[in-house]
Amino acid sequence: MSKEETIQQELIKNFAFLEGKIRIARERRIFIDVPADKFMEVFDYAVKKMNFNYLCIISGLDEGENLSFIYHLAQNYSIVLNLKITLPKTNPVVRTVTGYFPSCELYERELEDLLGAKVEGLPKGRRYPLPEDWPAGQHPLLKDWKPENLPESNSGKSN
Amino acid sequence: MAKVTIPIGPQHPALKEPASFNITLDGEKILDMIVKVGYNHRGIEKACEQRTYIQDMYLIERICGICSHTHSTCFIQAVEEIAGVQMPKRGLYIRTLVAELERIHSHLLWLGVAGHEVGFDTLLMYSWRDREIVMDLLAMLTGNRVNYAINTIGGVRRDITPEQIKTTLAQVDVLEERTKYYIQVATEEITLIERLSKVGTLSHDDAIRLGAVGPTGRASGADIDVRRDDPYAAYADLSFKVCVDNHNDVLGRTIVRVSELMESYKMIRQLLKNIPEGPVVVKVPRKIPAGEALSRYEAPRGEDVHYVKANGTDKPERVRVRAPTLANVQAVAAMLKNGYLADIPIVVAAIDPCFSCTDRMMVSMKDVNASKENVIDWKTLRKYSIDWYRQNRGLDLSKIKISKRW
Amino acid sequence: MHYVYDLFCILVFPGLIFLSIFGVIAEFIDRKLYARMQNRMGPPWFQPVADFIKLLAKEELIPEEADARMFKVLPVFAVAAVVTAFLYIPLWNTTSLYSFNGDIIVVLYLLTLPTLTFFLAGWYSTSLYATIGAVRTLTQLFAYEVPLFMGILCPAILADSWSLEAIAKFYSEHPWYTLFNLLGFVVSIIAVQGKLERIPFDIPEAETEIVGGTFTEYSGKLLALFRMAIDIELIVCAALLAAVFLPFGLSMAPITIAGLDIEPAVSFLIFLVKILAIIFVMSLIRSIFARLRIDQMIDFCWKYLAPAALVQILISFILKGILIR
Amino acid sequence: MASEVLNHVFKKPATVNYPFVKAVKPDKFRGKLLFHADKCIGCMLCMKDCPSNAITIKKVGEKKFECIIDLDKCVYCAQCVDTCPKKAIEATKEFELAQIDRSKLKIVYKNDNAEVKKDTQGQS
Repeated sequence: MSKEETIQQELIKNFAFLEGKIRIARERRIFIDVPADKFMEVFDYAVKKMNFNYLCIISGLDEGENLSFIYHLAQNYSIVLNLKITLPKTNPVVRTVTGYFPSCELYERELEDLLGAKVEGLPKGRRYPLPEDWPAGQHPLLKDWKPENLPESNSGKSN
Repeated sequence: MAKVTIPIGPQHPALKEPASFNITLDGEKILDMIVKVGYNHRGIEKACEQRTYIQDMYLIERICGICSHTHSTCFIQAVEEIAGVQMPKRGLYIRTLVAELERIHSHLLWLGVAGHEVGFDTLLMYSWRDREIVMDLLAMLTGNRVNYAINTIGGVRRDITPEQIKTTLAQVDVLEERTKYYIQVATEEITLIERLSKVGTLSHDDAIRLGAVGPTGRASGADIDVRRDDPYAAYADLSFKVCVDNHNDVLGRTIVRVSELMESYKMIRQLLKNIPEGPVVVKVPRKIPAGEALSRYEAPRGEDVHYVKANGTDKPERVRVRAPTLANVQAVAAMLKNGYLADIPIVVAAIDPCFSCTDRMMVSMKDVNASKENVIDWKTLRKYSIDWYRQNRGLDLSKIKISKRW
Repeated sequence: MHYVYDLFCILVFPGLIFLSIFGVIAEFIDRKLYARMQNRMGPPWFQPVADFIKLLAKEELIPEEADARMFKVLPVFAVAAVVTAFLYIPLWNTTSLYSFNGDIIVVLYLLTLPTLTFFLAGWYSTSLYATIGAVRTLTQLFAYEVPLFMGILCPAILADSWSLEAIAKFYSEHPWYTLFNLLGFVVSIIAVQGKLERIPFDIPEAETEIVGGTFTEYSGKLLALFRMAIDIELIVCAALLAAVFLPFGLSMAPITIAGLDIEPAVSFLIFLVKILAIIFVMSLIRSIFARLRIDQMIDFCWKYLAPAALVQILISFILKGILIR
Repeated sequence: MASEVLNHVFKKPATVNYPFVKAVKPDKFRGKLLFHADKCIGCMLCMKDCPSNAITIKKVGEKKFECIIDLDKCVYCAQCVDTCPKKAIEATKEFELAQIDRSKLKIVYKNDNAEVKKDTQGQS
């Protein structure tokens, strides 16, 4: 049994609801669809018990009705576990993972700025990557967003 | 001297790209700092969604000027994985060859920049002069000095000839000789070591906790390297050492980078010796089947990550880019704690920052924001300067003829 | 006629005009050498002049909050101080233009003046970078000034005089005694790098840290004057070192060609060569070191430079007891 | 360091004195694009693939096409050269393309060989 399959077995053993949701795309790449409400449990287990000690990135996707967030976790810098959660666009709220990885603050701010997600527990701070005077409610990475949506008054001058 | 807050950036001689460090100083000591990034947001991720894969290739190559091959390879690897392409071996070897040459050019560039930041311009001039050798090699192999455009989906665009292999090997010998000298400089020059040693310390634990990647992490004893841990292209066929150092400071980062240069020379020799015959590219249809892939790549600055999602058309559904600097920039604040004002340039430079990579996009939104008055054309500019000199210096320069070409 | 001669000396030769021209040449040589050491081409011969003329043509901006009068007067002060200092240095024979007992101290203090004007310039600019540069200038002054004074005064101890003329005369009579001052020479040449704010001691104007340092807010003619002051200071420092530490060749036997005594001219040429040699050494120092941090600089000056200067003083005192009784 | 530095004082500088001495361009260099109107079949693939929309192919008659290349938009990737099935576009080694007047960067290759020649000469 390969390493990837061992990881798959271990996750299914602990989280029965993941049965059939784990896909081994290739060597060192595991994709998992995690139910949003169970996400923190799986994440916590993967980080603390299975030594997935490095977060590559958090990707945000606009999938029409829903927003998806993918947490790309790496074990020993090698095997990457891609945990995907899907949330309705009306209420895209996730918990911050800055408690596990302090460095992911900027990735989470990006989710907030570019996709309009709400990250609970993220400390107040400067926006990233959009300028401070960017109009509220404008999230450029949403599929239906177009540059014309910007109000004309926005000078584009960042502070 | 009372507490003062000084801005380093967004425009500053020490920064080659816009980023801002607001630093509160007590005399020369740093009390506090606020890092601001995001000045260079260019909208590349959004733009990628509206272009075809072939167009994206060149767009993504331009995320960064120095590690252009990095980004384009990383993106193309993801696309190829989704498309399920059986890659030709020779193509992969050439890709890896260019990647290693790029690493050499990037590290030599960094060495020069580091020298300049501590006022050691001689090192800058020497290492940039030697960098010309590798730039010429890259130009010979790919056509151009930067933005090599050697990659294409399914392989590489240009093959290499036996003569080129010979020239490359000869030039690599020259570079190796020079690099030995730089190792000597980095470990023996007194003033340089004074400025680099015990500066910008990042402990091993902090490096792991803050997720430092590349030479920044390796200089703090983190034994990480995508080339070995998650091999791509031809790296699985190569034998090389991952250079780890335990100095935890800027000196360590320098040593890691110069020793990596030596490893790169070794790798290039292996690549050129074992390069297989055969085609360099396979044909890939314009439409990529639906799917997703995460691609990782060891850029000269650390781990570069691209996530691509395809939806079955000739345009990607989503492209996500994380340049190494974004992972490293957060460690800068930890490095500068209790440091000196004079150390800021070198500590910032030591992560080899590339803020344009990091920020990826600014909305040049239909040029909406650049109103017409901001653009001064040549005639207006000339008229302005003539008027200025007439008013302020009493000189009439309007009679001066300018070259006909203009 | 006496006044006309004085005026000629102060304004034309070897005063202001000669110094400005020679300063420009020295800057060119320094830049060219620095470039060639770095395997670059370096500037063409007219580059420093072109830079100077360009600066003269540029718009002057004075910060709103700066004290405009001080801001304008300081560059003139700096130039005046260095030009004055040069008049006391013996050039073509052992007699200088104006000499009195104790002039070596006056020259050293005149050379401190430009540093003080740099400090004031930075301080009155009220810009953050300029202020930090100003504070660094002053901090640095305390570090290198003492070793520099001690180093340069050592030959005076051996010569038993506080007048540059007498020192020069003494050493040209006993050229071998200069060897005893070698340590002092090394100390002084390193300390002078600090005075001239050159690498490794260019901390007050470290561009990668504090942009332009003390001169951040200066532009146009005022900056041109400061640049001129620095160029002239380079020559004056080199000339002072040459006069004190390398005084041979000053009083040779008269050389006559066609009945004319050209000995002063030959001596003067030798003196210029000595100045250029010292500039060469300074360029070399500039190209082989990295810039130190201000705390390291002070450490270095007080831990190594000052004790070395003290040792030199000790040597001078002992030798004086043995040799000159 | 000192010996290295002193050695260089007597060495020839490494600088290439650019406007007077020109560096040799490699064979694979991708410079200004050249359009051969006689070869074009009007498939418009180059237009489609161009990352910066710098190429416009216009139909001017039966199987006759002319091409407008915006050199200020072009990123010199030469993808069009690879894409073109008939090799109607060629990358030259010309790289000194800076102009003060933006309109001069727009190059029109008319479908008439004589004019093509005149046009390219006028621009270089």
